[in-house]
Amino acid sequence: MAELTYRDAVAAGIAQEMRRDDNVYFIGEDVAAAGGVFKTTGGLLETFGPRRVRDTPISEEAIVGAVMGAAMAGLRPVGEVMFSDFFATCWDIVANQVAKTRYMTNGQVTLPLVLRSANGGGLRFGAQHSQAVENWAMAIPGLKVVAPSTPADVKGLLAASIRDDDPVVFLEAKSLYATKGEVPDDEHVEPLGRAVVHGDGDDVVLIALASMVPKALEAAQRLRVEHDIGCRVVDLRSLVPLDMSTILEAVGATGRVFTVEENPRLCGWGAEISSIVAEEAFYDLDGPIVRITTPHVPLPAAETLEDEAIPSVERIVDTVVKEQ
Amino acid sequence: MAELTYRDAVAAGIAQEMRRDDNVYFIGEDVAAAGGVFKTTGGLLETFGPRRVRDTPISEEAIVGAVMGAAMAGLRPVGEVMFSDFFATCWDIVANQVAKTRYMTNGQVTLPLVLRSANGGGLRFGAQHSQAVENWAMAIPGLKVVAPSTPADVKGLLAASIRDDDPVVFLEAKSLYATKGEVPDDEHVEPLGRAVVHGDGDDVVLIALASMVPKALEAAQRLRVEHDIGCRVVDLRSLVPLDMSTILEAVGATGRVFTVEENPRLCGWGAEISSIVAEEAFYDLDGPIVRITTPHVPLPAAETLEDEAIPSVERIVDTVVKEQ
Amino acid sequence: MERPEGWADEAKLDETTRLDLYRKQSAIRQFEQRAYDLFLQNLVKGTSHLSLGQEAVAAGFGAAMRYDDFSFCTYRGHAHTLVRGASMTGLMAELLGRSNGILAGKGGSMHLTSTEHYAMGSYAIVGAHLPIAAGAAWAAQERGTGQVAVCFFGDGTTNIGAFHEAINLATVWKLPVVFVCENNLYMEYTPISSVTAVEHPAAQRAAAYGLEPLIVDGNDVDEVYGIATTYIERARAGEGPALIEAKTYRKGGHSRADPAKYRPPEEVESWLARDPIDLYRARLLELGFEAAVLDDIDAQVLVEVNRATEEAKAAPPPSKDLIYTDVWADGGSQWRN
Amino acid sequence: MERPEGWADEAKLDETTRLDLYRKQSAIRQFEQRAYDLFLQNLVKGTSHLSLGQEAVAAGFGAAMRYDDFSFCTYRGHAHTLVRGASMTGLMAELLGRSNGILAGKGGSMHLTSTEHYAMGSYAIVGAHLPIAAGAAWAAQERGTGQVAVCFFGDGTTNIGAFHEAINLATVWKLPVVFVCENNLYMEYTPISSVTAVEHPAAQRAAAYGLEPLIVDGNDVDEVYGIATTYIERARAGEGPALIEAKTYRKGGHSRADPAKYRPPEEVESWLARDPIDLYRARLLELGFEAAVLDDIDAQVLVEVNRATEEAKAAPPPSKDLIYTDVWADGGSQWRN
Ligand SMILES: Cc1ncc(C[n+]2csc(CCOP(=O)(O)OP(=O)(O)O)c2C)c(N)n1
Ligand SMILES: Cc1ncc(C[n+]2csc(CCOP(=O)(O)OP(=O)(O)O)c2C)c(N)n1
Ligand SMILES: [Mg+2]
Ligand SMILES: [Mg+2]
Repeated sequence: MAELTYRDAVAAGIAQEMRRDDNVYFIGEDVAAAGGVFKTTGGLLETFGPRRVRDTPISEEAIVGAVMGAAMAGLRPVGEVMFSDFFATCWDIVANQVAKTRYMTNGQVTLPLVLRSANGGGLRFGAQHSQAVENWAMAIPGLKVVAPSTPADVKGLLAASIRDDDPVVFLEAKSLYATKGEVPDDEHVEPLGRAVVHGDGDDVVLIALASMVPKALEAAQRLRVEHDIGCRVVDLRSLVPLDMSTILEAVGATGRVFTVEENPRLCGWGAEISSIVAEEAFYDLDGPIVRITTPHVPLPAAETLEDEAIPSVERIVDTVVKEQ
Repeated sequence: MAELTYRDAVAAGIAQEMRRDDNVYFIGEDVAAAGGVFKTTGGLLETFGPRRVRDTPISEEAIVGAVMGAAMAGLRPVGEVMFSDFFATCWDIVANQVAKTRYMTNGQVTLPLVLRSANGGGLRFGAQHSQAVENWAMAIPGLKVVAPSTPADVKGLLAASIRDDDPVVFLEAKSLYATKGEVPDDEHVEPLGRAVVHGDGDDVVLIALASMVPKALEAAQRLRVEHDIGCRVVDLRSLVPLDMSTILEAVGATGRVFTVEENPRLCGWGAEISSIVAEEAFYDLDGPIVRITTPHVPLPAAETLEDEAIPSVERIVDTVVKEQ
Repeated sequence: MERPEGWADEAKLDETTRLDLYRKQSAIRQFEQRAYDLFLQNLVKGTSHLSLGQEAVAAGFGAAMRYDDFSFCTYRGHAHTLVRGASMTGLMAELLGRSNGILAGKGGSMHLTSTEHYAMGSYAIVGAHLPIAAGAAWAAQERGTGQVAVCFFGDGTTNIGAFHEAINLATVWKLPVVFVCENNLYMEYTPISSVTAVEHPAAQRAAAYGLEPLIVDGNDVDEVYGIATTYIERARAGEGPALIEAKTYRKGGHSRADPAKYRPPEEVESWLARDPIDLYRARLLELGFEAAVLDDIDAQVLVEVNRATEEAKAAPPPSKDLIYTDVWADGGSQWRN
Repeated sequence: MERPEGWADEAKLDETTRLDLYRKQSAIRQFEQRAYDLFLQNLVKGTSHLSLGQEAVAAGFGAAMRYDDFSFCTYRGHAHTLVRGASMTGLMAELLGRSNGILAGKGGSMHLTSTEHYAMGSYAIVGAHLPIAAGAAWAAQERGTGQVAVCFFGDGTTNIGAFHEAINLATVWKLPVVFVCENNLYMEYTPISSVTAVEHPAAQRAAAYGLEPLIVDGNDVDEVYGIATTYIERARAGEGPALIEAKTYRKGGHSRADPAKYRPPEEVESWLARDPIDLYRARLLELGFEAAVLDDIDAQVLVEVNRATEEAKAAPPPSKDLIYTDVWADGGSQWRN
């Protein structure tokens, strides 16, 4: 076990898989010589050479299209879309081509590919470089959607995503890049579709993803200590596949559900999970299901505004205290 | 009052506004000389001339970008995106530019524009020409989202969308183009954000949009006659603004909520409304909130498969009978 | 435009190749005429896009490709899929939405694919498949398979962003991909000239990517075969991509919904006079081929088309369970546990 | 490349224009140096993109534009917004995230806009603003206002699809828009030459849109002013769009995070020796302008920069209520009743 940053765990995950499988390739803008604008992929070019690790032009459709075509033709490519906001510039290739081709061809085409991207706010980058777009991807049948909250999960889930034979949108929380944690040195692969439950409080369950997990954990701690409210926190880790059985179990154990999500309010994963719970576990519920989200506005840039817009530990605590 | 098709009501709505306001322009692929590939805009070129009604190249980013730039600079343009699936090819301009610019500029920029598109399935066009993408648009703060179910609403809501000073994504249900209804001959404008309630059954409320409205109405009829279940049907008409007060009132009156939506299951508007109800009207509910949706798969092309995938009158009836 | 060195000389084409070119065109023609008949009988559901009149392009390239070269085409893709060897029954049945369709009815006429024959798919959103084809070429390059990707698209496609991104990437990475623009003068109903900054929408843009401007008579299958062979083999030899504009014309409308009234009658007439199959038949006869040999090919094709039609019509619609298959590589569609 | 007819002759520029060009460059330079200092003091939050070394492009075009011509630029847009007359305090305060920011802190450094000065925004996703600028030009054309849209972007932007779509549309519709590619040889950290099919990423693509290839020395403000005037006025006269490639270089990194170590030292040195402001000052002195006059301009600018800095630093952060304003034209953010 070594202590790695979330940032460094990205390169560690890719390197592990490139070493294991010669068909793993990695492309993107400024990813090779410069090691990525978030410095997540440093050293890969040096280790794996300029054929397997390549810089591209600023052509997101070409990047994702090339990754798709290569996956059809025998590679297992990883493409970087620098900021997840830029998925919008290649959404046709992602949502209409990558996601649908296996289905439309009745299984003739297999697309073992990963699209990595820096997701979410917190760096005061403004509305076009800070979006949490996990719900965009979740809304599209045919995409797996993974979003780790710890360095160990970055490595393990990225490895699993690369090994997966389906297209995976892998969203790294840019606000977590500098965070640190223990990461297994050895081969490390975490299966997709398993949520992790922290704590065993019986009062409420906080369901969170990626950047919201550390906040939910801190809120849970404060709720216990300051308000004597027992929480359990579900770290979803992937939205597709979705570990509903773990969620429903936690709902059953607590009866009160709070989702904590970074994306703007409407049609987020919180709404999806809330509505599944309202359909399937209605009689387990002791009260309303509450969603804590960024308000339905584009994200503002200034520090004070951004901090207020994105769910904070404070807001989670206050909401639970008030609603519970 | 004349009887018009849903298709013809499109041209009627645009013509009404072009006549009224010289700044209304209309562009898109094959919309002028050919009158649109769905024949929705026939006659506009002849009436308003080749400057105000123009064919474009196959360049969705340029179409939507031009509409946005023109709206900034004094026009009130309407752009057509031929099939709503193609929003993916210009999603950056729609979701990152059009939706966010007013907010980012602290209100300096006003964007009175409409993006019309043929939405949804039912014509056996396959997975890339049949998507119901209302949830894509609803998930983006800064977009209004309108989806009429009748010819009269096509005209009235399209007129209101054109007059609106905000960007509106106007989704026409292509499976309804051939349907007919009475449409006021005179100036006709329906305010955005008002749902319509049909019926006054006390047992369940069916919440539906666009193509699902006629199906919900027929299902309601059959539920009453065949199963003695009293329904009211809410035709949402717009997702943003959303008429939650009408919805909550109907929830209060019935206690059982069914949403009927065409988009694939995850993160649809049904999830959003269900989760709002589960949060705000929890104590009004007599049982689970049930979502009737297309399954979370790309839409298959063959008749039998498509008909089975999209919610049918049959499925609505069966679901209500079983769950109620 | 000068004929580049090495452009296969049509005068030298051997007999087998010539008959193959004839057969391929005949197959496309008869298949599509049948599809049209079935559409009139209301048996083809959804949309369909014929390339009647454009047969020489798919036939010429099809004959020039190695069996394992990748091909990518559009919704107007019956021809391009057929020439790779895909099952006629499978294709016909797909148009009819039957269980023995090549996609079991799940994809429909706009997504014909036969990976077994390296026909890597028909793409229905303009432009998307150009970068995808580049990606397949990239994989071939890296894996050293010697495969080339051939990517067909229309004139209208030259104005969408993906065209630009794909060709630039292909040149920079020197990918073995040949981009083929079938310039049939029209997008759906709008003439390409009315919305394009240059007269030759592909050829006059080649220089923007450091490529040669290449135009070929798309109604002359020998010419098409010649240029196809030349540039496919150059790509295979590691000399990078090409962009070829084939001038041609569709006899009918854009899709089944379109009577194509927007085209000037003289234009239509002059192109109908240059039907690629009539032209080729005349050339072959002139070169000494026997009419009976050609008739025999046509007859064989007809038998095949008849069989395909019967097999397709006889098959049931797809089972409803298929809705839930093959979203994922595990064969299913579960997104939750 | 030959100088086209009517290209304003720099030898004829009058004194006022020359001093204006000097002042504009000085203002950009001093504003950005201050922004950099404030960044080192950790007062600039988020990112920021300086155009130190590229001042001549924004200054030359800024001077050539009519007050009501529209300008569109990128995240690297301090310069282009300043030259239109936007408030220095407003710009500085926006970088600092203060309530008196030109966007009240809601947009941040990458979205500077001053519609009052027809500075129609800074766009942070590569390529998006090209079609938007074309749209503004379309409105000007239809409304007969005589306005021209000027759209600035980088070399890296020439490989994204929107570039292609926008320029084609602009040509076909003969829109009054001038596209200005500031070729500073790099995208973020990657040299443009390594990922682009042609050497001059804009100029060598002009022909793909029926436009002339135009390259200008982007470090010579007189040259920039000359070509800007020529093509803006041609556009205004109804002669359609232009695509101009200005060769230049940024002195520092792509953004605040970037020490720019990836550039060969000789390359950096040779460009630093061609600092546009040093060059211009030398030229003006040679032409007989007094050093004191230029120093005075610099001093006036410094006063302004100081005032802007103080006013920005003195202002409070924006009120949290602003989160909920101006999603909609009614001033609010309600999406439901
Ligand atoms: C992005 C996108 N925009 C619009 C369409 C609708 N559409 C389908 S085919 C077509 C015309 C394409 O013209 P061209 O590329 O010349 O091909 P052709 O049909 O002539 O073979 C259009 C506009 C589409 N499928 N995708
Ligand atoms: C679509 C898109 N892809 C990637 C980026 C990230 N990015 C921001 S600036 C930049 C480099 C742009 O280079 P260029 O156009 O030369 O402009 P310059 O920064 O040199 O002024 C990149 C890749 C982006 N903003 N948008
Ligand atoms: Mg065409
Ligand atoms: Mg640059």
